[in-house]
Amino acid sequence: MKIGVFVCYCGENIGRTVDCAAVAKELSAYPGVAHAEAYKYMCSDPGQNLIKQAIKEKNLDAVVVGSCSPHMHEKTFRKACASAGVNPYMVEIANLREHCSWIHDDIPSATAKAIDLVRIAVEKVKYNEPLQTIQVPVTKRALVIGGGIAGIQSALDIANAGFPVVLVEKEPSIGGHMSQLSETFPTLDCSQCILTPRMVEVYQHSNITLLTYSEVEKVEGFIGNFKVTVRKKARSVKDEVCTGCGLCVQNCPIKKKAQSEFDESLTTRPAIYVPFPQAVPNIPVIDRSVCTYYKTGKCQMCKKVCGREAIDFDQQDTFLTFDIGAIIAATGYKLYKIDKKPEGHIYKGYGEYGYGELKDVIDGLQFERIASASGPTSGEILRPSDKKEPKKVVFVQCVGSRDESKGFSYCSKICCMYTAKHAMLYKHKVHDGEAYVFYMDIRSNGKGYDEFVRRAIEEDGVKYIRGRVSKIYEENGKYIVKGEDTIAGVRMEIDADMVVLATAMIPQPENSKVAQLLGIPYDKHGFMQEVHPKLRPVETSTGGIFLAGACHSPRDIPESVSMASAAAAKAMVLFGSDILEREPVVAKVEASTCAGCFYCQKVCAYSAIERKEIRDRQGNLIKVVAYVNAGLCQGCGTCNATCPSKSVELIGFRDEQIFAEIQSLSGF
Amino acid sequence: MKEFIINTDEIANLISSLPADKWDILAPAKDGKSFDYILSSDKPIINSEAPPSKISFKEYFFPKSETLFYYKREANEISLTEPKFAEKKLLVLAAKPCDAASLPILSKVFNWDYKDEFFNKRVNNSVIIGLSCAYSDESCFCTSVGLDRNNTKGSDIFLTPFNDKQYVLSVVSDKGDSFVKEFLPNLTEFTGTKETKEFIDNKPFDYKKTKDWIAANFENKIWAETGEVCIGCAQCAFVCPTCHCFDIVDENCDLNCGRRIKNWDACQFGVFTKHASGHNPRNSQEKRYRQRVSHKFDYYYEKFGEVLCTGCGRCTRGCPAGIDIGEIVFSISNQ
Amino acid sequence: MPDLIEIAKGLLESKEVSFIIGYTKDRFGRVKPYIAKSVEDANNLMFDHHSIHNLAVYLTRLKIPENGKVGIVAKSCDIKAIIALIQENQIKREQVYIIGMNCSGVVTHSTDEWKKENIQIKCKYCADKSPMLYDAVAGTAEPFEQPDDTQAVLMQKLEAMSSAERWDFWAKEFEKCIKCYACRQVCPMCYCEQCIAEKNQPQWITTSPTPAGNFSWNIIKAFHMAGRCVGCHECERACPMGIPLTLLTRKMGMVAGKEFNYRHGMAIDQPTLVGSYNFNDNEDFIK
Amino acid sequence: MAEEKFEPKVVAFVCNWCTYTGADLAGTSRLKQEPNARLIRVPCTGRIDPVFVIKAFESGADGVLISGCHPGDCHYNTGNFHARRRWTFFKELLNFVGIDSTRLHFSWVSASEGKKWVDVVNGVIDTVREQGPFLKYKEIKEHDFQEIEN
Repeated sequence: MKIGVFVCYCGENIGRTVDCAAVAKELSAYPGVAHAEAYKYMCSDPGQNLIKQAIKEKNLDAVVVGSCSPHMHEKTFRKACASAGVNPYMVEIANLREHCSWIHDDIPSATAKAIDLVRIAVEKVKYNEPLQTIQVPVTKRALVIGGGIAGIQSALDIANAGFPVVLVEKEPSIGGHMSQLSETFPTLDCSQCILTPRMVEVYQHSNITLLTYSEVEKVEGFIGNFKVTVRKKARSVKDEVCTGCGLCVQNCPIKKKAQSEFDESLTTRPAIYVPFPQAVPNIPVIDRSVCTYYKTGKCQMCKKVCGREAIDFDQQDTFLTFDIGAIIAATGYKLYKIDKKPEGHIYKGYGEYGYGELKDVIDGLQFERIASASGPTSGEILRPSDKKEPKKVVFVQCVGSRDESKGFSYCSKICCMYTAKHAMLYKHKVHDGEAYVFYMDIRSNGKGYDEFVRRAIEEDGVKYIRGRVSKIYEENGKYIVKGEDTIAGVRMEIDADMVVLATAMIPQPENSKVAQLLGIPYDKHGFMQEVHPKLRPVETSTGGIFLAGACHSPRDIPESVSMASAAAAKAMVLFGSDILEREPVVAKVEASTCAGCFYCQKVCAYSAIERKEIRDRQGNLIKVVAYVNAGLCQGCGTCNATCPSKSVELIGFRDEQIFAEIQSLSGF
Repeated sequence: MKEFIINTDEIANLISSLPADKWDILAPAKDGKSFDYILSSDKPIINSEAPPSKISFKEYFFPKSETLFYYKREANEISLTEPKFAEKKLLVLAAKPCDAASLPILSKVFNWDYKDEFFNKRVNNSVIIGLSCAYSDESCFCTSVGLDRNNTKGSDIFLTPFNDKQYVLSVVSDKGDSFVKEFLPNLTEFTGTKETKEFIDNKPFDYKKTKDWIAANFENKIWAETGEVCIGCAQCAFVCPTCHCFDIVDENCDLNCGRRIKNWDACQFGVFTKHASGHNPRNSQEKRYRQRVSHKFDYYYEKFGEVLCTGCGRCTRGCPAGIDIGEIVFSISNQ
Repeated sequence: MPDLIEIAKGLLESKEVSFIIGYTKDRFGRVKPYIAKSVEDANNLMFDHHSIHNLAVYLTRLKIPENGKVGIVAKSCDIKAIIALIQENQIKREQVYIIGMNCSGVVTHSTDEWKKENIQIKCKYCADKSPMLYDAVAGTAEPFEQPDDTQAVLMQKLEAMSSAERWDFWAKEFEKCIKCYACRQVCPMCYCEQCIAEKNQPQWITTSPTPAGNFSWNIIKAFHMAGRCVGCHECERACPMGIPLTLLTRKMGMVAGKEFNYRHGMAIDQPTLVGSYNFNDNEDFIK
Repeated sequence: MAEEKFEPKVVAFVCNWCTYTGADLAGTSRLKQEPNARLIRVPCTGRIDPVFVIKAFESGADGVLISGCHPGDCHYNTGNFHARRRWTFFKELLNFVGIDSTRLHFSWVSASEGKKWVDVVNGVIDTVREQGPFLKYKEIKEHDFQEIEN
């Protein structure tokens, strides 16, 4: 092998403390080195030309550049070498700047170290092999999981760009939490008025396959080449014939057994129901857990009234599979329920606030329904217990948020804003009412947000008290809210008619399950994890899977929408080419020595290790060995280090290469 | 054969009188449970009833790892140097007949075409004092391979216990003769008669018949039956006084220097016959075990006129899988 | 309780298993591994204090057909190895019929006399004298006098030493090694087709039985056992040079217990220690 | 004869994404370091096999440092978690055979911890310098090659 060594002075950056000419001279006599020279700026055009020229003149097979960090110019030099006919993976960089000249003062010892660093690279490159980028075909169809505003936005963006989208929603209708909201901050425009057209657009879009009341069952494959199985849960109503006339719903004799999910349990719904009037699709679903027919075999009222014979009591779950190129997870959030016995054993809950026991202690989404024109009170502020107008309402922020001892360490981000909105809406509707807000800090950093909060305080007279609430209890028909005003330094007791708790946003409970299906990480709260918090906020560590909305962290509507569009853009970047090029730094299994212990599979974070049967010509099983799916492998090499027999090797960082690097140190 | 009487004090004197810069002394010493040959000038244990050591003394003649030459690269020039050979004499005291006999057997293979200088030098520099053996267990079968407890094959001098304190010293070779003349000039000549116990072989076999059977039974179920239990380690070969396979490898000390070495190897290893192509002619333990028995009792006999075994039984005693080579050869010879 | 031979005969007669890996006595009374392939063979099976070999090693050494099944006679310490092999995908549960033996302790070497000094130290700590995973059970467990744990004493002594003294202790032990690989071949958990010691591109472990080569071999072997050793002590039994190998594996076992509260080979569906992790694993040693 | 100051050889195996980049940052920030460490870049701490450490000592290292991403920061999600388990065993094993924590060091250094990297690397070099050359390992290695120098 003929190796060329090129030492860069980097102006004076390297040259000041490293005698670059001496490095080149020392290396020129080193076994395997056919050419060595130093130059002022190797990354400049003349510098690159020097390399190209030497490659041609000396027939070099490999190149080592002693320069700045490989994170700076590895790509530059690889490209230069490739253009001169040397495989780009036959190039190694010795970091003489960040790891040598910039951190040392003494010229002799820095020069000696520089020689070592170049030698290490030379020894490694001797064992490099020409590699080709991995080319993966791309299926140009996206899967969006979750039909809330984030999922809707992603689906519409991708569909409008001309790519097919499969949108999967586990509830009977898309719309998500946004459809429940009354008005939105800071503009106070009607949530449904802005959302419903989008929902209809999704339904009618020729590029969107909408699967409601469905869940993702299985995800196989890798970026550009996923195979996704979706379970379409049995609706008991044939969606292809139902016209959405609603006769079945009106005639269902079960009226009060089931609590309305849409109205946050403030009302009831029939056994056969459409979640809300604007639901998309407007097709009912039978809740088999309350339906009389499924319990006793009698009734069938819905079937009798249906003119289209759309009711199918025997309907089964069906499974649909799709070839998918990119996946966007937009599974959303839910509110932390704060009963005495909260769900999820790890949470301690807030029993002292009486939620679930005191009827007029409600959470934010329940208040949204009360304030909503389409809600149970048609937008009149009436408290749930006796439908009277509350004259004094206390709003409590940070219930479960920013409270590691009983809830979660994180800030739920939207509560400051929606509490201000709630208090404002209340004051707009109940002019003689008093509104109090207990807060820790007000976080209103968004366009027009702080002005909005100021308006609530200054124009609408909402009383903000900085402090925590210790207890809420009933006394003489009033709710006594005990707390503290930490600014005035006094204890507070407010006899309220209604209390609204701004409870923490937590991920949907299925979030971690979906993350596992997708093979992406999630944090200890269950929020899905992005690959880089700054520079790759919507990408996950698994190629081709992106995040949108509150499944990633608490966020409001504009943030969810922009994240959704960003995720859509990432998917479309992928769809922009027919072939995906990937770095060839992936693991490879030597089947002849693999003992099939599958420890590699256990340590793989990407599910990239598969099982392959080796059979003889008669079909007898010889053994089962590991096999690396190069599409999924990200090249960390943990499998390589874990393999006891060293039957897995990470291309580009093979054992021989690292062995050579270590051995080259024996002389230093 | 000249015979003398020697007492334990005289043996002790001999050991202390040998100049330590010229002589190493190898003798069985009690190391925990087993008797092992130990290089030492301490009190050796001369006990004819002791069991054979766990590992034979062959490593003092054919080391487990031996440098053949060193290489060094300087500026694309490669230079070779020979290892230094320690020209020291070795006295082996109280060697079992089944150990002493291994040296003439090994000499044949180390001299039939290429003369193994290192081995020959070590043998020539040594004096072996054999000791009559009064031990036997189920694993021993020296009489079946043509030896016995008083066999002097390989010994230069041979001791036979006479009474509690005295041994009859027989001079076996010229090397032994000059050793006695130099270091034991004042011994009294022995004229009486020695009494020794008879060795009872539990599994006597005729090694000549065995050879024919093996040659005719390359395919036989006995190989599979033994091979399936054999776990493929080299315990048997490495403790054996006569197994002599080695592997030659190069080993770097750093990028620019290294050495070529000869290390013990064994036919029971799966990689022993593995070709660079990946093909392995002895690809099962059955074939490897057959090789071991065939080499010892057929091929070696065919080539050198004697079996590659002294019947010491070490391989059997130490076998983790309880395989008894004597029993196998016994059953073969009775087929 | 049915007798071992009856169970074995039944299995071979019904052809439920193609053979049974067990123990037999040779004509001198020495106990050795034995493969019974017929009902007649089954008469030769036995089990006693001298049934020391961990026969689980044969489950990966012998060819077991894809849908075949074999029987194995196993003490509880051997069953741990079988469980571990199932955990590590080397064999399927349905491929092995475990004849679990109620065990009353075994001696250190197969020819040792049954007395306190000769009992294996592992028997002292055997909390599972009755099989924990089996298809049939035979034998009776009798109480026996516990051996002294001389190894624990040595362990404490070593731990109290300075690093340099420990180095010297091991340098002396490792120097004995002749690289016969009996420790590896006898180990049921060393089932690799190609040992790292046999891989020569690159040759991480020097093949020579010299101090440096012996050090790297013995250390890497012990490390490969970390979190995987089931504590059968077969390596030390097989070592012709008497190197106290189980001191190393026992140390690794102590780390697994102390840091991760883990023992390998306890349940077939238990996640293995190597290959899993906990966010809160101890990292005191990391700056 | 003036005694030459012993300069230890330290080999550092570092992950590409955190520690290598952290060391880059130290360079960009011109934070001075002792020149005794040689970095070997691997993608992830998960890639570092204990045989690397053994080989480094065999190749004459007086000390070894292993450094990667903090838990939760791994570029490959979980590589450092598996590495951490591996090292828990390996450092105990090496300690048990006489190679203690003055020779084998571990750290988490993120891409933003240029200063920490400097402290870690200088700390390791100083500790190893204090211990002196790793003669014990050199002895067993040189046993095989003692004659070559002559």
